[in-house]
Amino acid sequence: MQIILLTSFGGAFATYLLAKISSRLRDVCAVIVSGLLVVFVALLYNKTPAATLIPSFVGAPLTVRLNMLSWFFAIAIVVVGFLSIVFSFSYIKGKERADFYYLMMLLVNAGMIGIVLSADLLTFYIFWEIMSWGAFLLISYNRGPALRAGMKYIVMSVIGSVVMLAGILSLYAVYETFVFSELAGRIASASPAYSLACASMLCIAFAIKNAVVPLHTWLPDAHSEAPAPFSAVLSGILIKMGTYGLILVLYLFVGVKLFISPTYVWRGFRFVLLVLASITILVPSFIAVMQNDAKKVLAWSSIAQAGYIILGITFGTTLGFAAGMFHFLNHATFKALLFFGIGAVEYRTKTRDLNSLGGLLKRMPITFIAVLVGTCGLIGIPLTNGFVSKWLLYKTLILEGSPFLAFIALIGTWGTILYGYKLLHHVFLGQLPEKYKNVRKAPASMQFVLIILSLAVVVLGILPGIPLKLINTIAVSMGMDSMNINIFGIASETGALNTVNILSVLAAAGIVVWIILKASKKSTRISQEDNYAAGAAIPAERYSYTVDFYNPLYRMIRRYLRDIFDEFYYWIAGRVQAFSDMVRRLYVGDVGCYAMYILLFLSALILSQVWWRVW
Amino acid sequence: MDRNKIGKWLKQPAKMANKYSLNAVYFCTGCGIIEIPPVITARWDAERFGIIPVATPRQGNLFMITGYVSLKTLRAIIRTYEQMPDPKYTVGFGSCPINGGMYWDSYNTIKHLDRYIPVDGWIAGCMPRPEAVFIGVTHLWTLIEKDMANGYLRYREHYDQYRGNQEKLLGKLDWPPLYATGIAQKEIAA
Amino acid sequence: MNEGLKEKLEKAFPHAAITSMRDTDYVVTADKESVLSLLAYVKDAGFDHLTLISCVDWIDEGEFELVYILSPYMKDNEQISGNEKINLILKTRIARGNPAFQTVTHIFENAEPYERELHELFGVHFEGHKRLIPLFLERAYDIPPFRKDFDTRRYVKEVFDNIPAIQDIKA
Amino acid sequence: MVATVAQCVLLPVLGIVIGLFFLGLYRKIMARLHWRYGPPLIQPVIDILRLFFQGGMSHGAVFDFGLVLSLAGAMAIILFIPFAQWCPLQGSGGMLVILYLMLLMPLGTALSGGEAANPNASIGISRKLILALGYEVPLLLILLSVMSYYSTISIVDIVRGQQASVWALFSWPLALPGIAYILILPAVLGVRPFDTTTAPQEISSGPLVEYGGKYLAFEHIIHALSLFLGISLFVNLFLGGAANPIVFFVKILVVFVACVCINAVFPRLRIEQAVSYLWKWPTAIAFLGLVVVSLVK
Amino acid sequence: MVNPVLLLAVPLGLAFLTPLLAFISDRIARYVPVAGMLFNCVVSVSLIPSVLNRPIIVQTGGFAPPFGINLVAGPLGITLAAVIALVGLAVSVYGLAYVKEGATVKYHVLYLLLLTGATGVVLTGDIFNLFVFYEILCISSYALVAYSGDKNGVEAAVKYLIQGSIGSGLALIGIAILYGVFGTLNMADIARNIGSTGILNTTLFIALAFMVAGFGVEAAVFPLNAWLPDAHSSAPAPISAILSGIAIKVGIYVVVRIVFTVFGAPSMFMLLVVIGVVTLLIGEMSAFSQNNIKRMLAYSSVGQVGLIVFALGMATTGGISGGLFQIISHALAKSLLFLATGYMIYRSGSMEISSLQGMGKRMPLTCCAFTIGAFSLVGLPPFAGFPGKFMIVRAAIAQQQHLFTFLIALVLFGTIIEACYFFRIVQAAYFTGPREEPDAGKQRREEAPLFALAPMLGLLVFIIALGVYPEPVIRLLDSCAAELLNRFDYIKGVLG
Repeated sequence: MQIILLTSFGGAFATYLLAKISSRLRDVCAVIVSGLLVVFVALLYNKTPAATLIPSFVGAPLTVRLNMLSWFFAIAIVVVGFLSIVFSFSYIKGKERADFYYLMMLLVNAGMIGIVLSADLLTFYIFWEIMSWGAFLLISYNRGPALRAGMKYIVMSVIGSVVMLAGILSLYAVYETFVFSELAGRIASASPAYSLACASMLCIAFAIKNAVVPLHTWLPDAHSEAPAPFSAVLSGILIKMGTYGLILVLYLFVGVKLFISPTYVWRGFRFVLLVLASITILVPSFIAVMQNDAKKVLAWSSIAQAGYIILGITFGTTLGFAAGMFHFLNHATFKALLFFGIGAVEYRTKTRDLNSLGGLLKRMPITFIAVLVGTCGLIGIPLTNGFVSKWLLYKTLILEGSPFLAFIALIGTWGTILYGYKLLHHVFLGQLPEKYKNVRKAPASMQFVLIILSLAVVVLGILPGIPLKLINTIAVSMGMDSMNINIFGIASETGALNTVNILSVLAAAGIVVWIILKASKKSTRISQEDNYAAGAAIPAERYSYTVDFYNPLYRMIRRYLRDIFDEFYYWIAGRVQAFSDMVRRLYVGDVGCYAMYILLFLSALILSQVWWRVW
Repeated sequence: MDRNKIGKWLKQPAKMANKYSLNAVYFCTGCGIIEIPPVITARWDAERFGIIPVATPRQGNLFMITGYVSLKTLRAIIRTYEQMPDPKYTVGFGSCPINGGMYWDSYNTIKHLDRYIPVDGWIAGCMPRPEAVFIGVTHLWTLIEKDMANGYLRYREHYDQYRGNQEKLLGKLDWPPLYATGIAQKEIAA
Repeated sequence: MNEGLKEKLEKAFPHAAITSMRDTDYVVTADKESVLSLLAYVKDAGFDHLTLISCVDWIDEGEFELVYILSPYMKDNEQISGNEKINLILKTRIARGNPAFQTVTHIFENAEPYERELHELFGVHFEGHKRLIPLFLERAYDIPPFRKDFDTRRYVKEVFDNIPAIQDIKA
Repeated sequence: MVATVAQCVLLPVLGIVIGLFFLGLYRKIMARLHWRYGPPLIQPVIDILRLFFQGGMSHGAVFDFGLVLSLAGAMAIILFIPFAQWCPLQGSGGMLVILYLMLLMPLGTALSGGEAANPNASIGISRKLILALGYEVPLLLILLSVMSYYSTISIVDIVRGQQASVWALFSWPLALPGIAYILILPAVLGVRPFDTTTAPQEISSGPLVEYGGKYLAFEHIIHALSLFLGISLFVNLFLGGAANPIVFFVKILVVFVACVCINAVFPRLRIEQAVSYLWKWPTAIAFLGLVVVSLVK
Repeated sequence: MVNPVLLLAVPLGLAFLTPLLAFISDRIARYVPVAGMLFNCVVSVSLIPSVLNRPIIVQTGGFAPPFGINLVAGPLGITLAAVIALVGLAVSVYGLAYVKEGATVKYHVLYLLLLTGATGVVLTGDIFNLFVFYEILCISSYALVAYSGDKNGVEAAVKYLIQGSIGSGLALIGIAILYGVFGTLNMADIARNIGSTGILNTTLFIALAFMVAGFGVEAAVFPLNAWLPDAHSSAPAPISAILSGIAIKVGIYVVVRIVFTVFGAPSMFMLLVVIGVVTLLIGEMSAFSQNNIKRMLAYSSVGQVGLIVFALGMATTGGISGGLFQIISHALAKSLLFLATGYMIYRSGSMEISSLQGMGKRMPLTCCAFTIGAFSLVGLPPFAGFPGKFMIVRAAIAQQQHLFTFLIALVLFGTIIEACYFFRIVQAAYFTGPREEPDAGKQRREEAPLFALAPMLGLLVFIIALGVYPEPVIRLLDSCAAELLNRFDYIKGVLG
């Protein structure tokens, strides 16, 4: 267990030192480190070792342990980390300060692994902080607007960690212990108001990291300004640390039974979380539809998809929990896939603006296939993994009697379709503009990563049994009733899911149609110039419709898309700045009045004792 | 109208299908387009003959050149004709496409349309009435029946002559030639 | 046209002959030099819309006649009372040899396409015109087609008739 | 097992045949309403036959793949929606799979339309997706109210529930969603007032602008199938399905003719008008229906 | 077992030896402070184990405690002496390279005097002796602030002088009152006479008020710290490092010693807590919108002082050990920051933050030291600041009182603001400025000289060590807290 932490942290610093010698060595070392991590985590499949890192750090031991839940998260972290390192070989080759970049990538990865492995709140907090400021340095890596994004991120994450510290210590004040196993289930024994206060403090910190709607404003800037490999890790995994924390609080500390039971306190808490999650699904999806920058679209979509996960987890039933966890895995795969795809496009065409790209399908076919599979996963087309997790979510929402949440989530899916297709259409379909005529294919290392992730999306979609069995064991260990899972889906009386039927039906229909298409008269292949333009020749520069793609819709819902939270936070920052300027004017600068301050203080002290007997 | 003779359908489905489902490209060239709406709408319903106006040349196989063809319109006509899929038929309306009609001495209108694109049928009349259009259409059916409406094959076969005439008149055309010029297209589509 | 404008015009431009065709159209024939000043004068006298510039080819007199047709945008603007629309037709003669005239686009911007058309079809060159490029015609013509000495039949025989019909090589 | 395989093969063919018959009927009824004689009923079959012999022009692999995807999706859905008493794949997924498989059709056309690199196609696709979002809001409310009323997600249970008691359209709580569904049926089918996506006059038939020969034939088949699917879904959900195929065929025929007659007389709506109509009355009624159903539960 | 007096005697002797050595060659004079501090370090660290259970009492001049002047080397005293010696050593090594032009000999004399004053204050048990060493400390720091000789340096020194002298005047009055009432100057004796009732009659309270206000000036609590921003920002880098690293801590020690041991008035603790929070907020807020880097670091010192006073005011073992740990970590981190900015300003030419752009490329090691120092001040885990802040917050929340939760919320708000402006500097150093082409190789890296880098890296190692494994230091600080809290043991220990 300690080997994992040792290799991750040690590896990061080793890579940095080796980088001083030669960049080849740095890449090799980075790959070895991340590869080793994948192997180590895979080896610890369902073993549950525990160990203590430091016997007593400020009066409490730092301990780590591994159980099914943390293994599930750890494997996702390590795999996406490995892929992002492989992806960033060619992405970072030309850039400046590359060895700093690799150090930070491995450090953030190590921080996340530490979070997942930690067995008590103190270690959890320490690794959480390391991850936060590591991410800060990486977000502000490309200069210019990234600085503002980094600043916004670090302010909100510092607020989050401060609130979490207060929460942890208020828990410690009552229970005298940080260790999860001792805290499990006992959080309610204190007065309900106090336990609600502690739980909500922790949940606020996790909500900031998970970009739940009122606290989401840092995410769109951070994702679109961070370098592509890191924004894939950022949106695929780093957001899910908030989810891991939420699971800890809701399922471990509060305990599933209490969380679901209609006690007045916890029902209100759960209702608030559900409402916030559904708003997180709805509003960002439609803001994403209106974005013109590829990465901003993906950033807003990450917020929306994180909303699905929270909705699933806070719903509390086994299906809901399974939906949330499975959607975490799916989102990690297809969102990382989309970010890598867009990163490859950005690497080749040096631009992210959707309106100036187009027709890259002919020049970068593999990237197109990857982004297509990623978008299908995002939307939830039947043969991809997104569909299975959404199916689970909607089934439990409908059958447990809350159709309105299901309605909002489904409308969120339709928002996903709109911006998913917009992403695909603007970048890959349509006319290939003049300046991208000779764009080369994505380099080999990028394509390797894209292929692996698209395979993951499709295989998980067709055989959802593998992860679901894992999640079922976790759910049982959390104290929820199990569901009967076969390799192809859920077999249960109230509506089963069987992906092999869907696969075989679609495959058969597809083959039949393909045969008819090919059997009938051969069709001539024509280029993009030979196109219908009412008899005129195709205009050379721009013959495609990308600007204001959903303009009719935008005119109708523009009023609801204003990001009021962002403006509100900027207003507060302005107030604090003004107040601190006013405070600074206290030091007027001439000695006379400074001396006056001292004597005033003295007289106030004496008078308060003489007149009012204060002390 | 031998539309409901099952025997003929079975023997030569392609020819029968071509006859009874003509999609007309809704492309107005000259003064004749004002004649097309009455042909299509309620009084003289073209749909009973299986003729529907379609918006793009890709979907159509009947190309009605209604009225005189000016130099500018010829460029568009050639391009539209080349964009139509293969078994395609052209019908010239009125006298102007035949030999220039009353614009015989105008510097700006084409005199003989069939020197630039192949034309399968002509309908006389300085803008023929809808009944004349239907007579033309039935006549086209017989041409298709007798395999005489092979304008598209002639276009493929003598493409370099057609292309030569077009470029002699319009100067350099700004789209690539449809068929590779230089080698005469001997094989005729099966 | 109310009599006041007619007197004013005669006072301002003594050597311009003003006759009235119908009670709504007035023809002013003036020489080349005074056209610009007359147009300016008439414009702020209420005729603020240049409807058309056309050209007549007096081949036997060896001159082109440029015709500027003006009318007020609004029927009842203050300078020109009276209920119907009044048109003012300004005629001037330029030599036919190498016809040139100064542009009026700085007075009426909408004159630009009219002058391009005249340049293309009659060959009249307008100095000061920003972009005298061809407007309609596809092919280039040695003699501008609208001129009377342009023989259309000869042109048709020369251009259209020598385009060979499609021979069937097989036969 | 053999029965299901047979059903799996026959149902799509049956669907296509009925769909084409509907297309022919659609054009005949429109003609008769326009006081025209109208084409023979088998005109769509002739069109498709002629188009198959035409070959057509393709813009590349994705152009073909998009078409194949949407037709495969359409054919796959038929197996999930019960036709009378035959529903081969009722066990794997129920209503949610139908809902998500319905995404395949627009996605396939959007892919091939996008690859056709023509702005008309892109405008058509953006209109199609906006219109889909428009009618999806009330449709989801309706489906959710039906599902939560019968508290199941498998469509066969819904049909069985209706056959046991009264048809859903006339049962008290589900009348509201039924009415809402009727209001949005033309939008779901893409019939006249809501066919802004393939408006020949404005955007030269939208995504179909580059569909030549056999691609247009596939498009006709897809349109036919989507007509059949939309109506059979409505019949199954609200008119209680049917025990034997003939009764089922009569039901969908009646619904189709009613729908076409009402909508043949409307001019084409602009996309904003269509979506604002869909989000006003039908959504209000459907929302009320859902509230009523959740109160009743 | 070395006699603690040496801790004072050796630096004092060396201070006056340097002018003589200067005659031989002034280059040797530079190494004298280093030797002095090294000796102090070794002695104080060796004394720590023996002091843990029983403080060492040293009678000067053979008189028993209540009469003669004696040194009380308790665990608190020795640890602070060790910290002073350590920071002093680092800054003196830094001084080797930094102090080149001007009257270098005078600088070294005053520097040694300052450190002797500080060590003396920490170790003495006699109240008047405490005042004497306090005066030595203040006067040498006035002179050193004016050392750079430019206009605002002298002006700041004069301001510091005026306020400092007012403060020491008030403190002297307080001591005189005490002497007048009890007739003795020994702290333990006075404490015994005051008794442990805690209710003070008015004269005693007035004495306490005078002394708190007097010594508060040096401790830079809110109303009294107007001198600090000018003094620290215009003093040369090593001097401002020493001032904010040690001088303020000594001031706080004196106030705390008076309130806790001499008077033992529990009601004053609430005053300390409130003043601490107010100082923190004022300090952080005024640092927030600064763009002169040294002024910003000065204001952040004010903020950190507020945090320490707040922690010590809580008067629970957890709180006080947290406060002391924060003293150590702040001393290390803030002096590291001042040393780093010293050379950054020297290279970039101006104190504006905007001028620090692209420093990451030109001075990688210094900037890295600066970043780690900043992170530890903000309190991020692997560095020394985190255990300190953690203990303080834990102690505050453990009080389970609504007032304290509100106060801790304000403190955390202060740390958020602190994080903002520190991260802004880090961003400016690394991610702005000219974008150099990757293959430009090692061009114009004007790294700070070796003598400057060595102390910085030394402090760095200490910060990281404290951050990762703070356990031994925390045990030591618990015993110091115990010494402060139970006044009776102190009296018994000294008077026997």
